[in-house]
Amino acid sequence: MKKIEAIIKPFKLDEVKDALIEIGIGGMTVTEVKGFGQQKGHTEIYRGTEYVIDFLPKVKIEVVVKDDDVEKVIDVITKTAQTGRVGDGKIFVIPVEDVVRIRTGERGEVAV
Amino acid sequence: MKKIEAIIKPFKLDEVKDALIEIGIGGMTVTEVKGFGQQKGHTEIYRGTEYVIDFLPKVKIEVVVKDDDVEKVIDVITKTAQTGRVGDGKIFVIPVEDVVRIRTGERGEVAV
Amino acid sequence: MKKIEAIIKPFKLDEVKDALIEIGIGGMTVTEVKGFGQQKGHTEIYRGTEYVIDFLPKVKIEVVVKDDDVEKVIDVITKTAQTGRVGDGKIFVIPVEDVVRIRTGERGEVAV
Amino acid sequence: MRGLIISIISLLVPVGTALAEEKSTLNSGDTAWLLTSSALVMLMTVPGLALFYGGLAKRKDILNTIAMSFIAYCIVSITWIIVGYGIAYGSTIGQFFGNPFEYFFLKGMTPSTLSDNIPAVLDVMFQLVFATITVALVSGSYIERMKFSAWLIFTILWGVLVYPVVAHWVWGDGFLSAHGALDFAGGTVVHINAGIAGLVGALMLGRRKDTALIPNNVTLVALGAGLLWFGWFGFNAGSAYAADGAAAYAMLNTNIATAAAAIGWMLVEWMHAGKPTVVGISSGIIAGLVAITPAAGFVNVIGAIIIGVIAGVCSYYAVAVVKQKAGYDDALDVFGIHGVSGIIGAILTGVFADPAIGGKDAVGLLYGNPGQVVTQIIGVIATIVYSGVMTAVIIFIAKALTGLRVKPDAEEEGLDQSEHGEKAYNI
Amino acid sequence: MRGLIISIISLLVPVGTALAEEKSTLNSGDTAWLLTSSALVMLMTVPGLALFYGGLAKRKDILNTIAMSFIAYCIVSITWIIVGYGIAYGSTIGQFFGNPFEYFFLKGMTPSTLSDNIPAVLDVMFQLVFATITVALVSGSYIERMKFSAWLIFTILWGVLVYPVVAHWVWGDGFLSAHGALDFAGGTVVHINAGIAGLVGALMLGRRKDTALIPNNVTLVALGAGLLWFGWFGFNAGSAYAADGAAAYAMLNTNIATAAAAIGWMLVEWMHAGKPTVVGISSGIIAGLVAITPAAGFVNVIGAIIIGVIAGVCSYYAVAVVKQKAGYDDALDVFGIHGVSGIIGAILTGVFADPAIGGKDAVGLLYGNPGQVVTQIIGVIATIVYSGVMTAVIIFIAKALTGLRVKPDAEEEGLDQSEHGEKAYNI
Amino acid sequence: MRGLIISIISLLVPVGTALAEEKSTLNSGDTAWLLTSSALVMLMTVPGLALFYGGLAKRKDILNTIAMSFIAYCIVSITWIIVGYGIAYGSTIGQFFGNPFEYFFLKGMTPSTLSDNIPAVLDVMFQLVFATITVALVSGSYIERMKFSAWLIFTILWGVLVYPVVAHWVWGDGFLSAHGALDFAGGTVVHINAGIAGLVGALMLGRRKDTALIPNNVTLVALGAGLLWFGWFGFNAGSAYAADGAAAYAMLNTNIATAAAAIGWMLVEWMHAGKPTVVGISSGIIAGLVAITPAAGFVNVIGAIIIGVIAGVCSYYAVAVVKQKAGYDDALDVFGIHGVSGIIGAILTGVFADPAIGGKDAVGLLYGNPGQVVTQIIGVIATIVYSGVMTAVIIFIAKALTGLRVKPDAEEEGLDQSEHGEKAYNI
Ligand SMILES: Nc1ncnc2c1ncn2[C@@H]1O[C@H](COP(=O)(O)OP(=O)(O)O)[C@@H](O)[C@H]1O
Ligand SMILES: Nc1ncnc2c1ncn2[C@@H]1O[C@H](COP(=O)(O)OP(=O)(O)O)[C@@H](O)[C@H]1O
Ligand SMILES: Nc1ncnc2c1ncn2[C@@H]1O[C@H](COP(=O)(O)OP(=O)(O)O)[C@@H](O)[C@H]1O
Repeated sequence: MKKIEAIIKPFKLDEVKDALIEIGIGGMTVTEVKGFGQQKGHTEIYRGTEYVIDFLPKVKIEVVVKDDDVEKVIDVITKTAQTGRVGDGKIFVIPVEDVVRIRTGERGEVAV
Repeated sequence: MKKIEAIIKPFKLDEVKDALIEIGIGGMTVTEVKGFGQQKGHTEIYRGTEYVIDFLPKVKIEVVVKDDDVEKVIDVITKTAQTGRVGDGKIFVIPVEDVVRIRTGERGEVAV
Repeated sequence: MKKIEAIIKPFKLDEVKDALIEIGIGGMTVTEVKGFGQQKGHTEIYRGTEYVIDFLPKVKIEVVVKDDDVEKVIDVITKTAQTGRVGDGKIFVIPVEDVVRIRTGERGEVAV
Repeated sequence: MRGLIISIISLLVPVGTALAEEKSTLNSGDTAWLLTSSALVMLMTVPGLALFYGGLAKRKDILNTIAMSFIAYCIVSITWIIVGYGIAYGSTIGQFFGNPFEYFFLKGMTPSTLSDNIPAVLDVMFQLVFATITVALVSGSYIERMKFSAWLIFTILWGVLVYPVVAHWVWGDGFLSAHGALDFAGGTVVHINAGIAGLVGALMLGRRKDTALIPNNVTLVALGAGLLWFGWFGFNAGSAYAADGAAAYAMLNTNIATAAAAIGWMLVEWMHAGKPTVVGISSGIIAGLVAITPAAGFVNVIGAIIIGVIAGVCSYYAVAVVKQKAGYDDALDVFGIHGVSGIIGAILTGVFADPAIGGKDAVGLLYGNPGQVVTQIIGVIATIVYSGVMTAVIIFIAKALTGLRVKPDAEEEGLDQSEHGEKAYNI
Repeated sequence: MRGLIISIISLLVPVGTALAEEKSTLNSGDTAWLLTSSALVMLMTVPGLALFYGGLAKRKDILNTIAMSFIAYCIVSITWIIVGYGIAYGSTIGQFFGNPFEYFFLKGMTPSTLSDNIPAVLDVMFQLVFATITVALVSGSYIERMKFSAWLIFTILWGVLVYPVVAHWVWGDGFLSAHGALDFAGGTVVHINAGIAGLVGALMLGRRKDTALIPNNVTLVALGAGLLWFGWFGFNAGSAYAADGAAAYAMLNTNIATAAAAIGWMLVEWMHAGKPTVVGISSGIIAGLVAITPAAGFVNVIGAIIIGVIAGVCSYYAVAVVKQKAGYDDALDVFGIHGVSGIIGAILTGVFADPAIGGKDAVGLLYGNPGQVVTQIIGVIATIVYSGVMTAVIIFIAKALTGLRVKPDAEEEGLDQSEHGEKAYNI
Repeated sequence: MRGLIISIISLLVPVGTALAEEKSTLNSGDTAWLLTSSALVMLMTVPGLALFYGGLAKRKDILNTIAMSFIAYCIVSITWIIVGYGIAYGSTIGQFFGNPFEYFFLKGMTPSTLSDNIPAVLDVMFQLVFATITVALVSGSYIERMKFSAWLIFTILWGVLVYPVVAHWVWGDGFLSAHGALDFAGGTVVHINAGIAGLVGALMLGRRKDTALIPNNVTLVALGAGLLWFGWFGFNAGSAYAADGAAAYAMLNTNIATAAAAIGWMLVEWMHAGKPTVVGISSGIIAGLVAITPAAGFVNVIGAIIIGVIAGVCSYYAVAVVKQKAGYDDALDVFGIHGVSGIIGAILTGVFADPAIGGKDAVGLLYGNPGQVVTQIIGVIATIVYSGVMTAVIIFIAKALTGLRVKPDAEEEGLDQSEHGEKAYNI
């Protein structure tokens, strides 16, 4: 199993979520994060003084899937989260050695 | 070493934390997240219009432990976080290749 | 590739970020988390009753880098985030099997 | 109406001042109450309405929403003393509007110039705060998509060309005043006027990409509703233009109708949608305040309760059912609450006006004067037509000058960033 | 007491109106101040108290907490003009309560009906806002576990059966009034009454699963405390029923006692718990406001300072020490602050009442009238007994009709979700 | 100045009270307005200023910032009735300060003691709220680094040794009053005084580690600005000491100048920094309110607009350009806004004072009296020197007693934790 971590633009969250549900993904976890990257932050001006805000609001989606589903999920996220502009984000694929469903204690792929 | 990531119901946090301490876990990191899964979200009503809130508040606990402790931790979390109802959450086990304690620079298992 | 997860004290964030940029790191993702560890929490008092707040505010920095850069990054974070006092935090190194740049669809090391 | 109020007052004031209309003297008690009322109505806009609207907006648009109310207050404050007050209360030009330059920068007014029982300049001030809130109210329909520069243009034009003209009709020497339309504190002039402007502008602006109403901060909604209710005591009871029994009745009626409307909205929401909400109770409060505005000094408490309940229930349906079906994007329901409850209040004033409360010139259907309802309806229609047409023209001008909507990207990112470059919360 | 106030007033008013008691005439200055005071007291509940309590509640319960105050204000507004005002101020029935139907929907009151120097309907309004806040105050003890429907039932019954009766005793033609109990602005009627109701109800409701008081938003606590202080000037200085020296003294005493109480609470907290907190300063403010309420127009400034300091310190211990030991779950310390400081204020009024301030009928122990302390204690005990017993009966009825507590799951999830289906912050 | 105001008033009051100066009688209308004004000015500090400053502070320092204003209000309330009022308004000692013990605990004042047309104790109260806000204003320069204990010491000393003395000069029988300096509502006494104290103290405290001004909660900034504006109507129009035309003019001028200043700041910020912000509009509001304070009852509306615009623009440059270059760390720009706009307002009062508004003793340069400008400048300089020197001495004493700054660690962690052990938001 793999954990797919995608850092995306916040306003794309709903679209990505809907697309993942459509391909049968049954669960995911979302965190508000701040991203630093090639996309330049903006400046905020208070009382005439400029402050550079170089961390931008992003959303991290974590989905754990069976090995077979990895490519499909990457594909869907890439398509729906893309705007073609800098700052669209990244996807990381991380190995997962085991999964447990707390409610039942089931382990492994059935628990995903 | 492994990182154990548990997504649980927020009100179970204190209980899980206490149980982990009891079995000798010396550190953990907690994040507020939103979860989407089999547990259905609720609707919020503003001025008569219904909005479906399908992401539910969850808490993510991350604990990095020695390989030997993995089963014990899984066991404790499963037991204390369980209510038996949908939405109890998941545990993911992820390999960790190295650990550093920033204060001392120590590496590996001693740093956990 | 590896994901380096560092849990640090919040006020060190700017320093660490600047140091990482200096050594050529082009991206990172930051999350506000709460940490439990050897560092003791504080108590908050409302109307004379004490409440123990054992989770402390921390910041999690995630940087995905090429295998070659791991040591350099660990080094820089350790140095800049260190105050020498309990609670300075931890660094975890986690394997990453693939990276995708959403904007272009590029995969692997070029996408980092 | 102004004349009417004065004649009511003269009935109540003790003998010694019966000559008031012949030779005015300043009454310090009345002046104290009007000073207080002016401050109270000011508070309704800044920060009352600004925070009420801001709390209902999306997180990324709250500051822009607040800025719209704040700047409307500031701009209309200035235009009012240049030409606004003249258009509203200057010598009438064909019963349509007053001489704009009659009070140009308040020329000729000194602290000792009186307007009946109070300083003349206090009448300017009290009327000013009414003008400002009316313009600010409109913004609720336009938020989360309108360019800030377009809003500035709208504010200047609407604050000069629309509000003062309708005020002249009803409270100056205009044709509705001459026909005996009853509007105690501005149901027509303020609320129907703003509600229609909101609706027409919302249609011309078009729908937002995301029309959900998920308040970013309900505590601000509750705070705003509370400040509005508080300030509204100045709005309605101040409109008696004296510290007397008429003012006290207007205050009590305002309170009772508002309470009834909040309960009404809550109950119908509970039955229809399953839960009573704080946003619902707060919205019911506004509906009640709006509906009792034209009636506050004319009806008895039973009339006030009935008007309140009807307003609460009808505004709920307008907002929760009708708007959804009709599909226009009146973001914060200015039409559904101010328009609908304003119309209900205006017409029901013609039904429930009780001469025992408002005097012999304020007699409604239930007390044997069905014609009053007709007069009221004429007032409503005139306001709807004028406000609707003029708003369309003004929005059209703003579009030509600056364009109306921010870029789609900016709308997604939020207007706080695109228009103001700042963020509400760093918490 | 009412009679007393009037006699004080008559001392102060210039000669020309010395006949006031024979043939009333409206005083526009006094009317202006009472209109203002009514608005100020309204602000105390909506949104003052609602936000003060809301800020102290848990994040998941803040909206329910706000809703309890808002709806109490609305419901009691309506019941007051049906029977409440009659029970409090109608012709007495055995010095126990007034004729409930004497002012049924304010029948017979027109704008020109006077109550001494002010419009009669303004007295109804001013007394109404006192009734509403008293009921809302009680909610602070019950939050985070009580069903919203049970609260509605409580509100209706308590607002009719308890508050107006005690008001009749002290301010109407009731037995405490006849015995010369001193309560300038409602220490007994409002605060002891609400404090005891809070305690009894909290005991009957039982403890919450999580009794921690970790305020979700201290800025709202500070805002609420500030609005309460501001509004309290209307509460206390308005209770002089005139714009005169007695009102001014009441305002100054209110300010001084409150400042002293806040400093007192802060210092004792600093010594006892290690830090001075904003929640502590805000709580001290409320304790001081409560304690000076019965005394505001009767004591001199040194008396006011002493009352304030004692109230601040004692309420701190009641809340921080006694409550912890006793183990009842009075969520937001209505008993610890309103009950305890109310009792302190009521008794110390009997000690410090200075005839140079409050006139010859308001003489305390220090000025040679030890009997006043006894009278005060009788008033306190009567209120405690009646409020305690009646609250128990009413809570019992609510339990029978709807049940008292939400389900354990709902309590954990938060009442904002379970009772209202909404969330305070989306930020 | 006090004498001047009274003579203006006497011009406006109807014949029947023309004997006012010979034998005072209480005017209930004036008293009502002064009671209301006192409450309004109280609201400016608690919670207005506290939340305005709190919203601008960093998240980790907001409660400490709020606590500074709250406790300043409480402490100065007490010192004022002990010696403060005496120093300000007691019999003059060499035109420098009044007899501190003349009104020790208000000895000899009863509710029937009059001060011209109002109760004497009401004058104490109204002046008290001015003293409190002046001290609280200073805190904005010192936040995010000053020990809370040091602030308490500062508050006690500055509230006794500085504010009342300057008040004596201008409004008591001091030398500036004797020379005819015009300060309608406290431009010199309140704003320049606080602005200089802020600057001097900020220099002595030294820079914070992190001098960024990134407001944690702009909604509180907007709320605070709104409450300040509302309360300022009491501040300025209350300073007419009557409910009359002078009060009404002061209110209208306050409103107009403030609107003009907000628009001015917004436009210059838009041009200079690229966007119009809500923090900017709110800051412009404060600048306008400050600048019109000394002029409110003396200038006509055109004068008010000009004063407002100049203040908005100059304060913007002071804050955005000068401060950056000069490098002092005046955290919330007390000097840049209150100092700079206060000086502008004081001097321009000498330019624009129009005898048609303020009477024959208030004539400015434009109306043929260039000497007034000189008198104004003398008043400004005297205040700057005295406030600057005394602040330095007081800060020095505080340093000796408790030390001035929290530990570097505590500054990083935030003063909410280090000084108060609490957190603003758990949301
Ligand atoms: N090496 C990295 N490690 C962790 N997160 C990263 C890394 N590079 C980028 N990110 C995240 O992805 C987001 C987008 O990256 P950015 O470089 O701005 O644009 P793009 O993905 O289009 O190249 C960043 O804001 C950051 O959150
Ligand atoms: N495949 C997944 N990847 C990541 N997180 C998941 C996944 N499935 C579930 N979760 C997380 O676990 C939570 C609980 O899952 P849910 O399906 O609702 O109930 P249960 O765990 O009882 O089967 C979700 O809210 C989500 O945060
Ligand atoms: N085993 C662990 N798993 C996950 N996070 C940990 C672990 N141990 C410590 N942490 C994180 O690191 C932070 C610092 O750890 P702590 O034990 O307080 O000090 P130190 O790092 O100096 O030993 C904790 O607050 C927590 O967020």
